[in-house]
Amino acid sequence: MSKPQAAERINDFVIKLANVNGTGSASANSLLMKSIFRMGVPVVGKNFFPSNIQGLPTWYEIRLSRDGHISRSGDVDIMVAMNAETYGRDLAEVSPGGVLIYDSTWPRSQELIREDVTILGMPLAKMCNENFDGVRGRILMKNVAYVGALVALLNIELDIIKDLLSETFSSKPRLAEANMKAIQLGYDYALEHFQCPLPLRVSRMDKTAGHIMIDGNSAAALGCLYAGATVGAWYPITPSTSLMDAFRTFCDQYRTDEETGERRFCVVQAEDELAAIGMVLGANWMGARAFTPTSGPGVSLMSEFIGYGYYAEVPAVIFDVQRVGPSTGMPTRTQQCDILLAAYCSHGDTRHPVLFPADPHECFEMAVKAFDLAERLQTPVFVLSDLDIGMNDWMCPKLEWDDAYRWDRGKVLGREELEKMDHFWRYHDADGDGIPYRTLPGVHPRGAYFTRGSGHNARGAYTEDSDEYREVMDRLTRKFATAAELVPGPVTIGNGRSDAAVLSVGSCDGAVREALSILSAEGVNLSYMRVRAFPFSAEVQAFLDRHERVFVVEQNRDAQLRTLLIAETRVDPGKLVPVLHYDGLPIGSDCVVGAIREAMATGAAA
Amino acid sequence: MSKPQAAERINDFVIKLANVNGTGSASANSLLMKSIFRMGVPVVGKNFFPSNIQGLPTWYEIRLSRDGHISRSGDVDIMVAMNAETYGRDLAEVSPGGVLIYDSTWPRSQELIREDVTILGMPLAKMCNENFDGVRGRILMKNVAYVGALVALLNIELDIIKDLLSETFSSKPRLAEANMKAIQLGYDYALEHFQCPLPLRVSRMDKTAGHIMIDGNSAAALGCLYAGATVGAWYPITPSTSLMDAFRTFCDQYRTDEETGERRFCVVQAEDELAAIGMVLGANWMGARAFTPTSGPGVSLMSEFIGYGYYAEVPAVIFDVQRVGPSTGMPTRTQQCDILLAAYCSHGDTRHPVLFPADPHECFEMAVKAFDLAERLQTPVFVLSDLDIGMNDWMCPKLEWDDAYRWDRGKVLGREELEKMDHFWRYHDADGDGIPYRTLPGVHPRGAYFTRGSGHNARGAYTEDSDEYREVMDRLTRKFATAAELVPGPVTIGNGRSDAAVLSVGSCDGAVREALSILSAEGVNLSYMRVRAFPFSAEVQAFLDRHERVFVVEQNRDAQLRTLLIAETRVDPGKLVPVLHYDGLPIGSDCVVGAIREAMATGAAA
Amino acid sequence: MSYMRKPKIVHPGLKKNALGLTRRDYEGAMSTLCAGCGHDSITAGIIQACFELSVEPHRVAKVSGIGCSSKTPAYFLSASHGFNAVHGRMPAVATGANAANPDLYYIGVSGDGDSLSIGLGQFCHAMRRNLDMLYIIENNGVYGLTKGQFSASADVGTKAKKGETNEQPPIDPVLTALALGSTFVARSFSGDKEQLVPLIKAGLKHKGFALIDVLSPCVTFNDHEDSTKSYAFTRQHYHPALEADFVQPADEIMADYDAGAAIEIDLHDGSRIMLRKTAPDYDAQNRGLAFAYIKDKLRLGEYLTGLLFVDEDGRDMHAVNQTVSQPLNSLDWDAVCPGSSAMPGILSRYS
Amino acid sequence: MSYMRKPKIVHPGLKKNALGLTRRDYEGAMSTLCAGCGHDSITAGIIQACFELSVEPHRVAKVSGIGCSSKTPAYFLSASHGFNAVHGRMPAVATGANAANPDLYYIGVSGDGDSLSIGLGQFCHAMRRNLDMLYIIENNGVYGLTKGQFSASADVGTKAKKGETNEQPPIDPVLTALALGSTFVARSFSGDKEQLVPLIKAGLKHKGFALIDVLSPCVTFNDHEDSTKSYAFTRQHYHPALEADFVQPADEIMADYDAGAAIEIDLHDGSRIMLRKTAPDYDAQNRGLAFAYIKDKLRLGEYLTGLLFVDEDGRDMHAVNQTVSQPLNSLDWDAVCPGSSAMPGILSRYS
Ligand SMILES: Cc1ncc(C[n+]2csc(CCOP(=O)(O)OP(=O)(O)O)c2C)c(N)n1
Ligand SMILES: Cc1ncc(C[n+]2csc(CCOP(=O)(O)OP(=O)(O)O)c2C)c(N)n1
Ligand code: SF4
Ligand code: SF4
Ligand SMILES: [Mg+2]
Ligand SMILES: [Mg+2]
Repeated sequence: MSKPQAAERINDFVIKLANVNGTGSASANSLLMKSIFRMGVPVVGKNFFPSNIQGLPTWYEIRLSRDGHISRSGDVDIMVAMNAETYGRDLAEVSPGGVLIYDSTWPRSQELIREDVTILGMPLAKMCNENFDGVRGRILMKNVAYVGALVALLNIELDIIKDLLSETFSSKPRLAEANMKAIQLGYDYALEHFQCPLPLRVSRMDKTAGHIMIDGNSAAALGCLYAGATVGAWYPITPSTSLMDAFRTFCDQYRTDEETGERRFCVVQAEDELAAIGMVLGANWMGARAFTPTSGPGVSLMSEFIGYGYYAEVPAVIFDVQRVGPSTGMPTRTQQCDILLAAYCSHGDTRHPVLFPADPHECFEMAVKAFDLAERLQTPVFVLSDLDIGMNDWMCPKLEWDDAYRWDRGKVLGREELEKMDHFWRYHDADGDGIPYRTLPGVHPRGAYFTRGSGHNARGAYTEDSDEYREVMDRLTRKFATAAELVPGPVTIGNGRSDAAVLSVGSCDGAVREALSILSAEGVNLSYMRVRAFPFSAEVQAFLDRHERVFVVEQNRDAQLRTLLIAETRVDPGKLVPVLHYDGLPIGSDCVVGAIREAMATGAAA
Repeated sequence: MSKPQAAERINDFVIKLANVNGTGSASANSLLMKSIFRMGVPVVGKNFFPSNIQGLPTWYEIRLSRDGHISRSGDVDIMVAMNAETYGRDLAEVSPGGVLIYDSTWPRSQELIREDVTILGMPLAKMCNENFDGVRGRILMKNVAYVGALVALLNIELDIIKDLLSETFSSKPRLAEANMKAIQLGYDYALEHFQCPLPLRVSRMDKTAGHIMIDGNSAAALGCLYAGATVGAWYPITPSTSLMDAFRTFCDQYRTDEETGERRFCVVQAEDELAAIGMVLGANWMGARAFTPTSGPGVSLMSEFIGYGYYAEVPAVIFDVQRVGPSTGMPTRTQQCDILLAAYCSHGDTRHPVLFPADPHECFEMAVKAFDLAERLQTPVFVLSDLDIGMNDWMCPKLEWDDAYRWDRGKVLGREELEKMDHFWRYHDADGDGIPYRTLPGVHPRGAYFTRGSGHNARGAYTEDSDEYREVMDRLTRKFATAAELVPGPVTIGNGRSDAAVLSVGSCDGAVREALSILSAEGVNLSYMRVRAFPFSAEVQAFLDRHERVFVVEQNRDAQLRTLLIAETRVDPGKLVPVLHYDGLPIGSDCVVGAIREAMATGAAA
Repeated sequence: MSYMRKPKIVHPGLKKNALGLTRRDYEGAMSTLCAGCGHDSITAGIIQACFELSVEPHRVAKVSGIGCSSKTPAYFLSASHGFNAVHGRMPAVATGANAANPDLYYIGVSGDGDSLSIGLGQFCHAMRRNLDMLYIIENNGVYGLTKGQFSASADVGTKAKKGETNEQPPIDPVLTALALGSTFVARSFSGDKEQLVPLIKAGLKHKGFALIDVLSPCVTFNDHEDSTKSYAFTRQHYHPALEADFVQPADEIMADYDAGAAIEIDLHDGSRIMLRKTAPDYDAQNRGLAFAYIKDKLRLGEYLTGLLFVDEDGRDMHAVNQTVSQPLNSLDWDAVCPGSSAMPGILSRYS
Repeated sequence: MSYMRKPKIVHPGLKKNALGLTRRDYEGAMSTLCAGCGHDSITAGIIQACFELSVEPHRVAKVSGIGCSSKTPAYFLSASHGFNAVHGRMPAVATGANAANPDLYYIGVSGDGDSLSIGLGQFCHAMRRNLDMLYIIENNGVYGLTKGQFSASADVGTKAKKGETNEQPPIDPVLTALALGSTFVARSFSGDKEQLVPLIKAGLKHKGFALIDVLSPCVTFNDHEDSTKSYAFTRQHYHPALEADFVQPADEIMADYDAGAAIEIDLHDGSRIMLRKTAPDYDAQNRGLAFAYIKDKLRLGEYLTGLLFVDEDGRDMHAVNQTVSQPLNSLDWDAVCPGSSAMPGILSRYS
């Protein structure tokens, strides 16, 4: 097969694996990615899976980036095409000079050939049928075998794979062995039949030391564990489900008495999202840290109760792992489409603090922060993650924990304080920061009050009086101003030119950073701000003021972050140029570069 | 009693009646207002009632305005203080020179006296106890008796009262008699003991001819009747409940076969608001015009389904009769606090047409329009009324109906059309206006498709493909642009100065108009635009462009209309000065005048 | 009760309970319900029961939804915290609160609209979880607060104030509770303090979910005996919103009858209901047979009252979860945060 | 069937029904469920029943919620309109659709998560209204689509793929339906076509709400016989999201047994359920006794299958509402708009 040979590219290419879901491919692909990570090479994996359980196409994309870029590049250099149904489009997607590997057990249609792609066939099914027994093993091991081939083709160290397998199957050495056998099968076949390694290959670096590969949902769950959350209530919904699964797993290990089996946590699988948020409010009212993970449809259903939390001032932490909307949308695709919903959720005048993590590391930190804010501010706080962050494995600096940290329970009056008081007024602004004092049930009769979502006055009593009503509402406005000082501030990079800059949020970060470095190489140096919370800190206004034109990069159709910026700052909307990506795949740097290049070329602000 | 005598004021003052709810006072007060209306005098009645059923303070405010002003003036010229519990504050509220009437059966505290108010006592309870039997009659007739006194004091024609009573109790002449007897009791007592008429009094005019006194909910219900809505689904919630009550009453009369009793409508009392909107979507999917009336909490609960309607493109009409939020708030007070919620309701990128009636007359017209829009645009449409419009009686021009009107069912393919087609693609933009064609179940197998809220392509098939997903979302953006051309345009008044103008919405209209005439008398002439729908028509942008500063008057804390304007037009936000009223009482002209005077005095835009 | 530093000045002759508190210490704010509303009688029953049980008031958590009935927690136990949730969602709040601290007495008060319409799902799931709480439905067959629409428990043939007749078969909370696994199911009547107070006490003491369906007449929206109804009815030209404009002052309806006996109760609207107390030999342990028997009586137009089913062996939510005995809301920092030392172990699986 | 202008080319030997249609005319799109999923067997049952009843496909309206089960209406009757609602809210959509046009056959397909958790309230209220529809719960005791959490119908002691054991007592749709007033209550098993197809036909023909609870094993998330489970279990270092990464290809589970008899069915996870068919002398007319009997059998670990209760005299939503017989969605303009001539009469009360 004499094909145009790809130029040598070390540690800087994309492998895409096309599979059928339910065949065990995700585990195999994850093994491959992990092994590259252990080679010290920065890597990122994106899983594109269907909203069903078995039998539909699924893809896994692994990008190796020596420079540490974490967004999608838009290219596919090596395609492992295991799904006959999508073979045609998978082949078409390979970049010129790339490589395609397929299962040659069955003949491949002659039409599906490309001159500019190296096509490597290996009889995976046949090999596995010969070497393994049982349907299960045969299906599973096909995937492991192609990983073995890639190990050879990419020059990955076989020992790393061995280690990974024995760690993974530590309690079942027989399974480790079977897997290793499959690896070896693929490895040997590749060595024997193909020219190994490929010009695209892996070479040891030391860029992953001090890093981990973790998904945002696990990291957020760890944050909940460390923040001392004890009650979790939820209703399963993709892509948030793994957050509660992880929390439960961590708690089983770190919050369960080894002798008695007693649990220092309580996870309630609610009957729906309305119930889940009600439980969270009830538990927080009782003084436990409680949270719920959900996604867009769940937030819609929680709307009424979230307004209750705002007005009755009950803490709550809500993780919205965003997926593609509107409606039930595309549950297994990513978007940042609940920004406005989170900020203004519920009827009436309401507004909620929202944290925007950009990666799993921030999921961890912001989860902890969210509980502190919720209790300090006595209000529901959103952590707005997304499917890309939540369900994909990201390379991040190791999570660290400062043992000096203590939870901020906010203004809670205890028994002694109540004993000394003549009266307790629940909604009185004693400190002028808009934040009243609260009491917990069961502590002291003098702390008793009736929490309600209907009209109440500063003393906590029922009211229908105009002035009393307004007094509380105005204090809530002041409280929100206080919130702006407490939430995490934005991250700003660079002293770029003042005529233009970029502002973005959450999981766009990687794409924007890569885009900036590409543009910078072209001589276009732009400053960049990533907002990390709503309400916006003062720096956000200053950044907007400093620039004539700001590209607002976000992953939704309606420019929701841009809307929030113009609604909540004094910026001239004409300055804000929307850069939108909303097709459900994680945004790539190409989208950002393209939009900015074009706009800079045409000159004046849109 | 020599008190400072009020200057003579004909047909231009405010009567406030302070009662205990559950005593029958509302009926009596309504009788009083109706009689003034029949004297040809413009009048408006506002009912301030508690969120309970019996025993709490309730007020009714009647403003007579020879000039036809319909908002609250902020004054109280005559107070009828029937509630001992609120006597003190009721007295305090009377404007200097005003009159207070109270029940002198029991002694009144000496402290509760004001030198600048004429205080008239009449032993109402005593009189009624002597003249009527039974608890019920005695309580009820007290109210009727003070109406009798007011008839004498204000110089209302007794015959008008007589007519009203005999019309009201047409089928129970005995009750008409009893009521008339009570009127006469009060009337005679007043003539005998007080100087009648007062300087504040009523005199016949001819300004109410061609007008009716109607509440917005009844008018909206009439709109639903005339628009041919056949399915109504709802869950009771103040202040929307009377809309469905009225619809049912109208349908009982105009949609029920006299012989068989068969009904050409179906009203379903749903188990909650989630079910109500689901029923509305189901019925509209089937091709019936269906609607639901609700208020803020209900819309929150409907959020998920409303996003479904947007994305799956199912018509629906939702009346949101706004009350005070957030949360359960003050259910019997008014606000315009669901503007943002209605515009962007649900997770994901969603946006909905919203109509903003300013009075019952527009409730009628816009109800009809809403069904046309919903079917033409195949999307949920909000009619955003409020408690003030919905539950108070407003003087409006008589409703008219054009028999040439026919409902616009939008793009629905029937059996013949389907017979001729090769295929039917549900979400295909055949006409370039963003609006696809739909079919109804049960008509033809070729029209069959699967309506879903999950990802679908232009053909109506399930998809998780990025391009197919985006194609539909982009068409929805185009459809919304089409909506801007179809919705009712704004109402604009005057060629005022270009440095400043006023923009407002809905039930603020009366207060703004009165404020403009007051300001005009002071030499400040401002143009005024009332927006009547979202998305905003092109005129709105033009109006904003034409003025240097625009006061945006609305009844909520967070300036929601202003936010929507800056989010959805190209206006410079600095131009838009918020004028906010959000204490739960209907906005009065004083609030508008005050804010504008102050801003005009301080000069530059805020 | 070290808290009671400034004891209310109480009549020295007032009866005291084991805590030295009087019945007045269990009262709340003044009721704003209609005079004669059955709900107020239930409030009195709760006060009585808590007083007699010598419950520490601040160790009670009161929860409710929205409705006339749901307002009543403000009218008892003013020294207890209360949570007046959104409409129909009290069970979820109670679940979360109980998850955080099961050591309090939970008293939930709801209406038939609140629990059987909008809140039916949550009501059923709280029973399924055997949440340890007393759950009282103040059942009047109407939506009182929104002025008299039929609720899901309205009997077929009931007439509304506006004259409509309900034609839809009712949802019976007792049958529902039996089907959904409630471990304590009782029915009573607001005017029968003799029966109600002991049931409330038993419900409070029951470990698990205790439902008491209390028939509780709405004086206002069942207020349409002939003369009345015609009054409301003939005011054709008034708006529906005025329908509750007049509320006839009424007296509480009382009932007093013996075990096994039946009694007919006249309601304010002139209609009657028939109550029958369970006989002493009634078997409250068999869910299936209880259902069949109660259903049978309902067919005859009789509401069986008393403790209808009880199962003291059900495991509550915490037993199922194996929660530690110390309430979660009182765990201290070290008990919940694994600290930096645990981090390497956790992270090992991510590298 | 004038519509069928371009008839599909069908094998001439294929059996035709009274409309001249073959079974293929009742099929839908290709299923995307796991191989061997019980839900696919139910789909086949619906196709068979509609074919045998000679229902005109376009006179059927298919409604569902969200879940693997709720996807299935796409897999039968492609010539029928379908409405795939949001999760748990299909009954409301069906109610509105039926209000607008009761002349179609309504087939609702739901899951145990969809109907017994998030949708429990709507499910119950549709029964209360005696909505004229066939309502099938494809009951597998798990949330299939979200990867195997226990649903509210999971039996105590069931093990999840992840190894957890369910400890919460289940909600039984049949007992619930009996308590909530459903007029047709049946249970069957996805693999028992002999029993299922006639029940579907009977349910379609029933005037009112017909519930069929069909036990329908999930091959994927009950897929944890020993060897398997240990495989999943030992991959400790993988993320939970990968738990359904591998799905063992499986065969449909079949059942065939006689009236009155019991049969033990082996499920994919190695557990068993016991089904018992109602005996020929079973009395399906007494709601209370049916409840007691079914409950009793459940206590013995037996699921009673067959038509368990039926009441043909219940009035459906339209009978209660007295709706005109012509469907509301087909009324013409003059039948709904009173026109200008009615206006003066209407306005008289407002002046
Ligand atoms: C989401 C929502 N929908 C509707 C309402 C209006 N609402 C208030 S109370 C009530 C019904 C109360 O009925 P019930 O629970 O039987 O209590 P009752 O007043 O009869 O004691 C309704 C519908 C509301 N507050 N919130
Ligand atoms: C509002 C909302 N919450 C959660 C989900 C996620 N979700 C999809 S299907 C499902 C459960 C389905 O279970 P079941 O009805 O039993 O169907 P099965 O897949 O078992 O057939 C859940 C929780 C959703 N789509 N919408
Ligand atoms: S309306 Fe009925 S339920 Fe409400 S307080 Fe009055 S009597 Fe009681
Ligand atoms: S996951 Fe279970 S329920 Fe879903 S398709 Fe697969 S076998 Fe069926
Ligand atoms: Mg009630
Ligand atoms: Mg299921």
